[in-house]
Amino acid sequence: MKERPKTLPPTLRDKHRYIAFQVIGERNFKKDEIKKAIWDAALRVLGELGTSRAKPWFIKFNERTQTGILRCDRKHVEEVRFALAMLTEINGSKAIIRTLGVSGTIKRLRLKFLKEFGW
Amino acid sequence: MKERPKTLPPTLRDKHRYIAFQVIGERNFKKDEIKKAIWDAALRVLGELGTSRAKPWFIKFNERTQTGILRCDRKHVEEVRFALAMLTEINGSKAIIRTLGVSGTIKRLRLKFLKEFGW
Amino acid sequence: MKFIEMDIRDEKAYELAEEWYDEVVFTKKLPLNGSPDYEKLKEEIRELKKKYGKVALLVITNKPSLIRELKNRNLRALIYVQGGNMKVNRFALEIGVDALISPEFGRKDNGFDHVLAKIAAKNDVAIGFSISQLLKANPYGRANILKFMMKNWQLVEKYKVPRFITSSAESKWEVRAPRDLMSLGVAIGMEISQAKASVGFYPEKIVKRAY
Amino acid sequence: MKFIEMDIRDEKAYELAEEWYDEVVFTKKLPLNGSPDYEKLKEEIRELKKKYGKVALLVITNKPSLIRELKNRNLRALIYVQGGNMKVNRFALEIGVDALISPEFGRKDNGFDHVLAKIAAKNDVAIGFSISQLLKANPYGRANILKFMMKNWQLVEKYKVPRFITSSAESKWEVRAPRDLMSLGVAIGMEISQAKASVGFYPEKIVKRAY
Repeated sequence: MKERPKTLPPTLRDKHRYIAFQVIGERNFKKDEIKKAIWDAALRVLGELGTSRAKPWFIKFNERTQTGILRCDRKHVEEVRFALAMLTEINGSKAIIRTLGVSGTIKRLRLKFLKEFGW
Repeated sequence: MKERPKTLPPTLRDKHRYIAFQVIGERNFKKDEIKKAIWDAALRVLGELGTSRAKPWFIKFNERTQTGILRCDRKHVEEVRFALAMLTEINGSKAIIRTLGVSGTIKRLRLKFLKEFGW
Repeated sequence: MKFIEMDIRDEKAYELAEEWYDEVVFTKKLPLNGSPDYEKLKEEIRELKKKYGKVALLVITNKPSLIRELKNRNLRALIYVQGGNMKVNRFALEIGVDALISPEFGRKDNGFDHVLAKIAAKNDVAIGFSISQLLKANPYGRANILKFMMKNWQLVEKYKVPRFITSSAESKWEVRAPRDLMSLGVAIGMEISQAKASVGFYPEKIVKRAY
Repeated sequence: MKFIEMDIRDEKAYELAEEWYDEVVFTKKLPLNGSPDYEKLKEEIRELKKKYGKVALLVITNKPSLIRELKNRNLRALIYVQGGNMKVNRFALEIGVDALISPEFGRKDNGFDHVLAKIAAKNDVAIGFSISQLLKANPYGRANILKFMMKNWQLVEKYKVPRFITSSAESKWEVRAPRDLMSLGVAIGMEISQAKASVGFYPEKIVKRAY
């Protein structure tokens, strides 16, 4: 196995937030389409520098319910939300990404915002 | 003449800085090429949101000496410099944009950083 | 607190917005070059109110006098004016319509200043910050519109002008949920509480006054 | 204070950097799979020093043992190690070369952690933050590399590791002026004074120690 950096002490760790989202589209989208769309939206709206600060990270997407989870830096949740709000299409098809809620842990996020979607 | 907004009282006015720059390129560039290159660099590195905050604005470019002036928001000078440092080509030709200095007025900028280029 | 979407210009958009908001105002676009047929207009408003409940007229014109005429007719609908023309922006604020939507619309500047902000505050005219123009713009345009909106927010805040954030959706695909609209407010400089008031407190006040 | 460019890997790049810096270190790339011919290498270093004054060897290898061997030969040049391989990163810091350039180079993570940062500080090994990898990357790659550099700066600052910013230019077109290199430092989180020290104070200390 390739070596990787060690887990940092708590004060040096990135402080994340998890964002639950729902995609409303002309058609259903695949996980990889969503992943790419989120990155493209971040790069366009926040730029390379803003994206490196906001640290958006695709966590998962349920293709059946078209809902998913992404992660970002705690201090940049609003910017990531804005980048998603500016998105108008995914891989050529019209779409809206609506954020459902934000939480510090995936567990609480599922419980509070994704339960109604069958998570 | 079309009506325009009135000049705002001092506390509401944007606080600008002027940046003198020099272009080192494979060939000489035209004013319009530089103008577009600066916008593209800002949009790529800072994004639409970062660019709207940094407010880069092309002021002028001397094609003979390949030096020019741009303006930006006072609080975002370093970000604009970084966007320019990330630039690697202008309209398909290799180039470097080097910043020469920063000032609060065009007059002082010319005097301090552009005199040696014959401004 | 209620979430209210103040400016939805399409039926399908209205249906989607209804799912996400407590109240939605349906906006009828009214391009005017001369006086409209007021009887026909009143009848139309009646129909729209039956269907949508709360209705606004969005006056789109270059003739300031038509705004006053319309306003004096007591049409029992919210009166919005589409911003963009500096003379129209000023006139809309002076005669006291309910809202001026996007004073920067289609302009190369922000279309608003401290003089206009003072008039808006005095006459209790809200400024609408719309997201839809951003959705249609290219990157260069979007950066510019955002810049103008930041400036207008600065003026609105400083002079305590009523304000709201809206999608101004002309299709279903331009509707955004309240929390996502708020992110536009934060992007242009609002505190989160101010952004929240711009999809709740201020819209509610305006709607209550009219209905 | 002097401006010093610590890592220039090409003749034309050196000529341009000389115009903008008080001192420039010329770097010879040294890819190693086994022991080099040391006599030849010494001769080459002698020639480069005649031409450029200050010279560094950039060891590019996956074999940590070769770094120790090279370091023990007293080659009268600065010894840099190209970062990217975690084992090599650690070894370079442990045996105390002059600098580890871009521990995140070509990786999917930042290639550096608090354990390594402590070793670097203890053994006085500088971390080099290079701009050239950013210039070659696509937008997605650039955002990621910047993210890793931000993290590495956080670690370097926290554990007081010596550091410098450099172009690591492999062609004239990758050279950047001192003030523009500094903007990279600010972008990844440095105060302006820290960015300045990263093209002045720290480089000077490292160069003085060697020459």
